Amino acid sequence: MSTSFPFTLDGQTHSLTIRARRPALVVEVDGRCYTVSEDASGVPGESTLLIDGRPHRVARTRESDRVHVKLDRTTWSVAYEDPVTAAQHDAGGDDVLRADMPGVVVSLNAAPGAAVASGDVLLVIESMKMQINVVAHRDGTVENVHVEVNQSFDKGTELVSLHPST
Amino acid sequence: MSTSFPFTLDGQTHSLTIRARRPALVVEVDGRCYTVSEDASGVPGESTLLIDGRPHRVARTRESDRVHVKLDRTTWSVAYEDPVTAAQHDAGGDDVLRADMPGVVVSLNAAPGAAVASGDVLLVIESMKMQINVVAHRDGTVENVHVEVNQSFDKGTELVSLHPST
Amino acid sequence: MLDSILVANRGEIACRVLRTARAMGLRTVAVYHHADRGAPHVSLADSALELHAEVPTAAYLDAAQIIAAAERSGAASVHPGYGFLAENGDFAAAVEAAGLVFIGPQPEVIRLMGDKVHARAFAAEAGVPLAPSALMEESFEAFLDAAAGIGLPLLIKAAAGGGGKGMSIVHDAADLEARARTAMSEAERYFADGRVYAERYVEQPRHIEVQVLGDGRGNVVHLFERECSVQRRFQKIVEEAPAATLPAELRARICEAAVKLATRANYRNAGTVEFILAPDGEFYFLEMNTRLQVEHPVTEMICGVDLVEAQLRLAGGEGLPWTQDAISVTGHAIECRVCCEDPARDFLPATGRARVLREPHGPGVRFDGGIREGQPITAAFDSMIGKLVCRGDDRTQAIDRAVAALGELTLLGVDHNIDYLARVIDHPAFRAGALHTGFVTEHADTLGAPVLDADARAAVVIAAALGVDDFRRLAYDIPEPYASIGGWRN
Amino acid sequence: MLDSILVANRGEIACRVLRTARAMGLRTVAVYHHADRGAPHVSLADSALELHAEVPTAAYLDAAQIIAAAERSGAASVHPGYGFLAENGDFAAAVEAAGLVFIGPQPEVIRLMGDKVHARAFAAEAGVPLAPSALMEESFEAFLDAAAGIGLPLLIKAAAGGGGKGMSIVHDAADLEARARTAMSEAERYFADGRVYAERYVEQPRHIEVQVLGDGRGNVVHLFERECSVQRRFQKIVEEAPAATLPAELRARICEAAVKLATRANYRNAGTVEFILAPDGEFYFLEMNTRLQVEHPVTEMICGVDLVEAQLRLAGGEGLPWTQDAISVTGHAIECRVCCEDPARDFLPATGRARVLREPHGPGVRFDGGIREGQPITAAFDSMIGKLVCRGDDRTQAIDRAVAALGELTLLGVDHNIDYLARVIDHPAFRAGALHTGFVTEHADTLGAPVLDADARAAVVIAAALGVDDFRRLAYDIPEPYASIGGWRN
Repeated sequence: MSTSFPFTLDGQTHSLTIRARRPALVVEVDGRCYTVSEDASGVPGESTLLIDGRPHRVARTRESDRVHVKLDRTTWSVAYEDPVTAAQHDAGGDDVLRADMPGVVVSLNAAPGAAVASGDVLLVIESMKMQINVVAHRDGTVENVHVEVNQSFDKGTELVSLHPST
Repeated sequence: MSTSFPFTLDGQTHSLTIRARRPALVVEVDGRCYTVSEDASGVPGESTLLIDGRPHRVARTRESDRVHVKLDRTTWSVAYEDPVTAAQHDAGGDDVLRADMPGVVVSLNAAPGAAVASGDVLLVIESMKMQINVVAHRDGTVENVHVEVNQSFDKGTELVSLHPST
Repeated sequence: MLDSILVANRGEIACRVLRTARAMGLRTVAVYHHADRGAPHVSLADSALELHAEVPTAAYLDAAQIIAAAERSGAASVHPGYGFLAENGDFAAAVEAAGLVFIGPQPEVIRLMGDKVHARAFAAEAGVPLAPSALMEESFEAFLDAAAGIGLPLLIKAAAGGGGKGMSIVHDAADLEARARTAMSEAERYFADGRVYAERYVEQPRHIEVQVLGDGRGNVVHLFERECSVQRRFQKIVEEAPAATLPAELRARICEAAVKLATRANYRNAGTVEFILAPDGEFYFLEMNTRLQVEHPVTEMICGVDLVEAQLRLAGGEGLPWTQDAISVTGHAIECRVCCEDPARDFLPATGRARVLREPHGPGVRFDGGIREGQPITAAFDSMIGKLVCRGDDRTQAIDRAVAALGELTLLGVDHNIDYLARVIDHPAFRAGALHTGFVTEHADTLGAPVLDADARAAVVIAAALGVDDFRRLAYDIPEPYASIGGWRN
Repeated sequence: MLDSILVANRGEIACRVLRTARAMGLRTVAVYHHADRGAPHVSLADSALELHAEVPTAAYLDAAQIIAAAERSGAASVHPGYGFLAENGDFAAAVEAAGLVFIGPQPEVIRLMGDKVHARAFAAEAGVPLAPSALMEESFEAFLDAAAGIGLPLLIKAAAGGGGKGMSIVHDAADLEARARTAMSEAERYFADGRVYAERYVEQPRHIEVQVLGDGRGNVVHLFERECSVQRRFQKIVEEAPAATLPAELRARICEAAVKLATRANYRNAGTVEFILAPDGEFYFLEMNTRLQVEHPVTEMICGVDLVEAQLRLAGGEGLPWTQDAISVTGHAIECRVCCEDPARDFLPATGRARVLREPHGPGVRFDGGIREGQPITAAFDSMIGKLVCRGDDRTQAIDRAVAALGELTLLGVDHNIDYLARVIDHPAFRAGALHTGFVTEHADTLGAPVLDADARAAVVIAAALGVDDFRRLAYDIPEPYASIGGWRN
């Protein structure tokens, strides 16, 4: 319960910690506690957020290590790097995209040499009768595509590798 | 290559067969052949469709056994029942939703007794670091939810059952 | 000037009122039932309070909860929109008793106009023309005699009525008694008030109404007329301003009659006086609606005004925003009500989900929407999900723009009347202005969906087939992107 | 009357032209580069043809491919929009040589006005006031002498220029020669024409321009003026009509000068004559743009006209749609250019993806958009992705509506100037009408993003944190719906 999450706004990093979940959510930001409740509007990414009883309109979308937020009438971009991603970054581990479960390749959307942006669909795989988009986790250039259309693969198979970050 | 697909528009069923794929797609509808090419616009569900060289604007969305289409400036709803679904319907087999791969339950959105509509999210599972929505394949009432939040499951596990169709 | 407002409504009218209030700098509060938690009006307000009720509509009819919400949120005023509590005099009185400003007329004026029998008597005293009629004052038998004396055909209406409920047309004297009894029982059931009255039924009538604004101190202006003759099931679906064709002298007399009635009622805020116009040029008082109408945007477009702003200024005590001389008409405007219903099955309301929604844009095009892509369309609320309003330099341009915008408006996942509306306004009789309230019945045979030839049907089913993965894979080796991922966003 | 049209452009202006053409019943053809295949203008046309080019902008600059596409699609006319080939006289000539109608002025008029030196001479002959200037006619040395003789500060401009390129202000005589050489080399690079000229730099100038329409047979009308004084990097970001403050007599003289120039040029179709207005009330010819301007909607809103419709009618040979007397101004309109850029870093263009896009609606609100939710924003094209245009009964109401609509407009996934635009038009100096082209520089210290206190910063990071699944799961046991599914639709 006392994990601390770092969020960076305009170059200044704030530390968020969840202090209570019942009866109400309490989030500590830089040592000050705020009571938070959220009424998800039913529209993905939109909600009414109550902070210490004050309502705020929120629209947001996450893009790899950033969360874009419209809070009331202003827009913000907040950086967040989760510990796993951070570790991968440190190890250069996000250059290779691996399958975490078996499946079959439905289509390939990126060829070696292609410039891709974070969030771009690199390939579509099928599993559980569902097509799942496999997306780039960062901007970069495709180094290699290790699978072909209709190819089955096992968990752990390398799917696509991006050029190491420069 | 000669599988025939039945599509029903305003009560009248048309039989579609793919007659050629190269150099151009040729689709036979009720015995007449049409040359078809499609330029996916990049927006999901939208395209320019060329039939015998004539361009049409298309927006469409599939909802279980129907495809809703806006073709140029008019709206249509076309029925299609794929062979697997049809067989399941005959066997009552779509009353039970099973996992096709292992995973863990992230959240449950439907409780026994809840009325659900085709397309409603019944539960969210996680696999391959992705949350995947498991949706109702038909309108109905939830009979039983066989899993709990955070529960891991194997392929083939019963997740949710709907009341048998009446 | 008001500094804050609670909008006691939902859907497009809540959005529309909230937008003007925001532009005027007011703090805005929305209310919503759980079923509407994802609705656009909830997002548009500075804050939103949930109303609790088993049945969704009951939430928006719960005066006590709404007033409590206004007090809790500190809102200084309440706008009722249309429908729900908009013409409930007790609600208006309760809002005022709570020390809040009700954005609408005085409670007693709402009650007067809500009772059709009293409203008719009041109109008669004001010198406004009425169709020959019979009231049920003494006995049922005396009413039948008096009604028979008017001559056929006859219209029987509920005294407390509205929306076509308890209404019946009598063409044959033999049916009179039975129809009257049915109307009384319907009136009792819908309005808890069994009183009915009969009036001469005008054949091929046109519906003409006049927008008025009053300051509650005896000053009234009108903003000219609207024509709402195209109706289905006694409800308007296409409205326009000014009327399709109306001699200047007749327009002046109709507008004058409306002002006379509103002035006599010492009318406050926005209201509409409705008339029936007979083919012979005679016009008769129908009723007065003591609220903003659904079709108010056509007046806004031709007069260049914002009626909600006028309402808020009047409610804030600023007095009438314009003198009569300052109000003039430029161009023509048409509104089409976009409803989830099946025109081929007697306009039966439809349910589903707005899986794809693309709103039209462009010069002279205004779309007052009330739903969001992805939102379920249930039977809980009215089937109208938005209004397309188009302005043109003249009627033809307004129609042309509306036809093009209806072609652009895309709603997939629920049956709707978008294509039907395009056929109505593009119909030669509509373009010629040959309107009356039976328009859609008269032209039913030429307003149906076009019969497609084999090639056109093939185009539709091919377009559909390419949305089915099994077919698509066989055709291209590529499934539809996103198509099989769960949720509504295909 | 034209029966079909190819729109040789992309983005918001292609959408805007296509919508009017559709409403007028024309068959419409779009062209697009592969990078734009999902763009809205492609969907709006009856058909769309792909243009092939390595570099996306090159496709829209490829006159031969565009004319071939028009011929292939059977389109009878070509609308160039603005930018790209809109002011390329050779393109206009090639369109006409192919037997198609070019929707714009005569090729020779485009060429005349495109050469700033010739245009100035032509304006002088027409009796339109010019700022004192020096041309490079004989030697570079003679030009430097003449320029020095005008007095400081000086503006050096490219003869073939536009968009601020090759432009430079000289405050110090010692800089003159170096600046002139730099301008010449920039002009050579951008326009393949190294000619430059110098003119007196008016301090605190206002940018006033006049919309004109001509029939090419000597008849010209004006549709009053627009003010475009709020600029960054020599490019307009906020425009309005009528001008913020302008004495009636001065307005009349400026409009008259514009008509005089256009009449002398025997101007055909829509054009704009731009002037610099000095604080002392003197005004000087700047240039004439021989096309539809980005900011044309503010004129449409106050004059109640559709300028694209007027263009199509003129191109179809119908003559001027209005006499000068029939054109009048009602209300006030403001346009804000929505750009993907970072106002905090000198308006550096930004790239990304429009992951969430919610367009504003409401009375008096028009959003001319050119992108779709999900669309990538690349460096390939201009950073402007749409225009918010608001009308009001007066300037204050237009500003109020625009501020509210900017608050409603939501674009997430790429940096943009939406909040900045709201701060500009809500600034006391803007509201007071104290405008000049240095406005954003003068008020830079009060136009920055607001400094948030600790609680406000906490609200932002809490709102963001709840969009991160790890945090959310710890807080609620429920992840954000849809958030982790691939693709742009979070």
